[in-house]
Amino acid sequence: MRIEKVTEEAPGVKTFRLDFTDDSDRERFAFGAGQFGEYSVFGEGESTFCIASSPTRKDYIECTFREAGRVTSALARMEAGEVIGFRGPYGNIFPLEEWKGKNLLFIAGGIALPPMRCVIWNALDMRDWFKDITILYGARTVDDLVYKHELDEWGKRTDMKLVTTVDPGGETADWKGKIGFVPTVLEQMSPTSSNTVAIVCGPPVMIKFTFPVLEKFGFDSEMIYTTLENRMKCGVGKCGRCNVGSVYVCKDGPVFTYRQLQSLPPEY
Amino acid sequence: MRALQEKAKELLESGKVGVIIGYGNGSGERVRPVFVRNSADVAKLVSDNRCRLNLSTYLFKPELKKIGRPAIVAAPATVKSIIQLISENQLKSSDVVTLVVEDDAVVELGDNASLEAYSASHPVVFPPFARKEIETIAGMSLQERFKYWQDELSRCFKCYACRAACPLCYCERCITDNNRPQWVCVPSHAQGNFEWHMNRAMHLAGRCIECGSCTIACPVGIPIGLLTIEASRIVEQEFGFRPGLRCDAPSALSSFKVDDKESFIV
Amino acid sequence: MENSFEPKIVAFVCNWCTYAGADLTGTSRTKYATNVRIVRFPCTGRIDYNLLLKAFEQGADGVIVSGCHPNDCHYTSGNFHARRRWIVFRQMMEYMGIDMRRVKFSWVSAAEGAKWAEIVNETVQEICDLDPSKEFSETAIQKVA
Amino acid sequence: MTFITRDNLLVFLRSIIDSGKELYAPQLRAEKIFFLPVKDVSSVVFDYVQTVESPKELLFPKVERMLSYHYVDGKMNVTDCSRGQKTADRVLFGSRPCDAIGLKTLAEFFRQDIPDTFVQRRQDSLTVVSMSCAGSDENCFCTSVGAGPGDSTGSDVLLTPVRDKRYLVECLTEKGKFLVESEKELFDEGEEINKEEYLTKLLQTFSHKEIAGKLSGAFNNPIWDEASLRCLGCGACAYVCPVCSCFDIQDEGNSRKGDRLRCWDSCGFALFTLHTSGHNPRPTQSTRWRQRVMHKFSYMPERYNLLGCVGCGRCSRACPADMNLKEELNALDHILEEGRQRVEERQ
Repeated sequence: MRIEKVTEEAPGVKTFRLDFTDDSDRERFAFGAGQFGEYSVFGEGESTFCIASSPTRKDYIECTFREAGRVTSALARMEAGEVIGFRGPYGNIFPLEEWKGKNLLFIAGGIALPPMRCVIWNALDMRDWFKDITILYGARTVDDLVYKHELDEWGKRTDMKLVTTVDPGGETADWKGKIGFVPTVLEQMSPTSSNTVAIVCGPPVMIKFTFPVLEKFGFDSEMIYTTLENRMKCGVGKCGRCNVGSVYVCKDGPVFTYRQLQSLPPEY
Repeated sequence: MRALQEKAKELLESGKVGVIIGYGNGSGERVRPVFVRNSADVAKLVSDNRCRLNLSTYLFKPELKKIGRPAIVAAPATVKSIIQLISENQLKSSDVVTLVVEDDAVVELGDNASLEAYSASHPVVFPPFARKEIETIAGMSLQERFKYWQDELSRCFKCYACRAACPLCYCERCITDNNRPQWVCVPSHAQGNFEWHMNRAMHLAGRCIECGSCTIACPVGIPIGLLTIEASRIVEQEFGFRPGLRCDAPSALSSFKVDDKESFIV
Repeated sequence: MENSFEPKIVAFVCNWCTYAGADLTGTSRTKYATNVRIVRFPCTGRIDYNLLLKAFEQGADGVIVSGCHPNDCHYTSGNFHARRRWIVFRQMMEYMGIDMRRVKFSWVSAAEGAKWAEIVNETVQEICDLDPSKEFSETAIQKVA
Repeated sequence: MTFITRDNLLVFLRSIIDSGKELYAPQLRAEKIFFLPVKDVSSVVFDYVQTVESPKELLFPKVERMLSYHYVDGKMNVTDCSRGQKTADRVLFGSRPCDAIGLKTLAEFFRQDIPDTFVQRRQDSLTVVSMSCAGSDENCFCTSVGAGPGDSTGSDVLLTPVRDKRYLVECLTEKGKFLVESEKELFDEGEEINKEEYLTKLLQTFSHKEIAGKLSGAFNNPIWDEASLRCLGCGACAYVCPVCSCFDIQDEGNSRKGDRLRCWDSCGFALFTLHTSGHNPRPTQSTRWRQRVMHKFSYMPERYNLLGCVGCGRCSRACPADMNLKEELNALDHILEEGRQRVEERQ
């Protein structure tokens, strides 16, 4: 796929907009919110990211990554017009159909907004399917917040509510959002659990402390969704490293309900 | 054997150590590492000529470090590796109780001096196969050696048992596990294997105490110990340096002499 | 056919002496073989032996490693450390059956432009006599069975 | 019943090579037995319990080129190596019944969901001529994992040594028949015999079905910590295992030309599941050892109805720290059984 546009989201975090080099691939390609792909730089290897754009926006896909390892560093050096490899889409999807008529509460931390952005835009593009849409997004510092332009846009919209927060010490002088860890801010928001689906994504430690808060407010574990990211190589359930118990994150996930996670060993 | 078990019991009961790293009976005729934490279990400890795997590699295992101060049942090579580890600042002689068994008496080597004295009086003897192989390889031409090693290394599937068994491979992240840059190709094709074994030898040059653990550990029977033994032989011949003898010895490849021989440099 | 073989030679050199020396060769308009590709390092102490392996694996027929003369190192002792490693590395390579005539180690100072040209010419000639590097080419060291 | 003599068997093997097929058989190397390509049938070894490595390389080589790429004239050309290439016809001789089951399990695993054409293609062109076991050692436990020393599953032809260097021949598949028919005159018909009499007697020490049931509740059992204390964290067990199939994908080359390779990997390595962030879902050797046992005896049966172990005992022989799987499973069985009984008593 060809890189159409590169957006610098935060220090070390970039978003690529990718277009197919082959027209027939573009025609054929379809995916659902929550799925991921294997992006590759020839000579460096493959890396796994969620597709960060909404399936309702055709003709391109977007992915957001943090420069961390060998492949992501190589990707970060690339510019618009260059070509990268892509396999996918793999994995399961968020069941938006099932959520019709419900409130949606998105809770994301740091670099985990991209996998959720896909489903957020998907929901916003089908706004009439859902009732209230709330997003709680936190990062370590103001700098680390990704999609700043979209956060502004979401903040201005009247048909949804956006709460942003940064960890204590990560604020700047003109920061207008909240200060505090995501689970703490969530508790202050005292979310209603009635007719509400919570979608949680973030670093393992955030997830660990967020689930109990949601349970405290009466969320049923069936109504809490998350997307897991384990190390993967093949994406098709063969290479053997992403499994959590007998479940493969790459083909049975990455989307799981908290209920499902409770029945799995804590190896994620 | 009795003496060892009694000593182990005494050490555990006095609270001097938390775990005895020793040998016990294993599958069939084999011995295996055992970790005795309770004085009731000292009967598990055995000591005989099957006890060859150098147990000092376990001194760095996090799960064992948690249990408490270890005592280790040591063969001559084990003592040498402990000295080498001390010289590389990875260990202090007080961190571990080193037990050597001689004529069914157990001696505790508690300080640098006693470790060094023991090491000096107990040279490591290569098993016969190694001596034979060393001679064979020495008699080969360059092409024959190339073929020999390509052939031997072709069996390598990079399980890294050699690295795991080596007491001196203690890096938290091995060069082969780094991919920026990828110095060592990951796959176990000829090129990747050559790179891995060359790096292993170079990293152990002047450090290998010739315990043979890597060769014993190798599941496919590659005499990989010969590579590190050769590297150490070169270091000894060129720089007069033998590892595993002195606790305050400098590291051969991070020191130098102004008059090191350089006949090959124009 | 022998005449058509143009060996690829990679030179790993230190910034302070040999690179400056090679520069001098150029500025003094000395002609020498064009088979060499120079890679500049801060010091010979930085020239990892793995770089030599990689050079051969990527198709080099010969390698030159060169830096400041003993006692002239910009960082006092980088070349002494490098020398110890080379001593071991050379013999290990030979132990594993690699012909070390393909690797030339030298000390070339910033003033020795002529020596640099001489070393390059000499190396090219010697490598030509050895034929293309076989040990590391894909036929001998197969990548995939 | 069909029989063949040792002498004729060697002629038979010779004819396989002569017909242009690649023959792999147990041979001696570095004082150990390996499956190696046969040049001269006289080097084939008949007296062995088990080879060091399993024959899985015949289906799933330690390094496999998945694709090649080459950038020419402003265009990236990618060659998908899973398509179009013909694999040589191969015959594996002297595999044990457990090996044949291992090959079958491996192939079935790779057939799940998106079939793996690399493995599929190799399996299609492989004929397996196995040899029943007249001997065993302390590491063998095929009878505890639902197989046995004369099990014919996965083999195309199964030979069983009877007396006087003669072998009972069982042709089990079309591939096997085809191979035997081609040299019919080497085989002879003989009296009915009881094959069981010629097989090694291996006591069943546990039941894999029961273990699978018990393991589901054993995740937090301290036995994993205890058993893995001497584990050195190498990959020897996984690499000699006939069923272990985890792999890594690596690019080699530069941005213009190179290969994407698939190579063996092992769940025993700390880096296997390490995230780039530094988080590791399986941070200790005990969690990795647990994954190994759980994967083979609980996850695979649950997920694919395949057992991840054939009881060949190779992992135990290869382990530098003498971790003996048979012994560990017996201990596990015992401890879990005790735990279960305690729970029942309390109720």
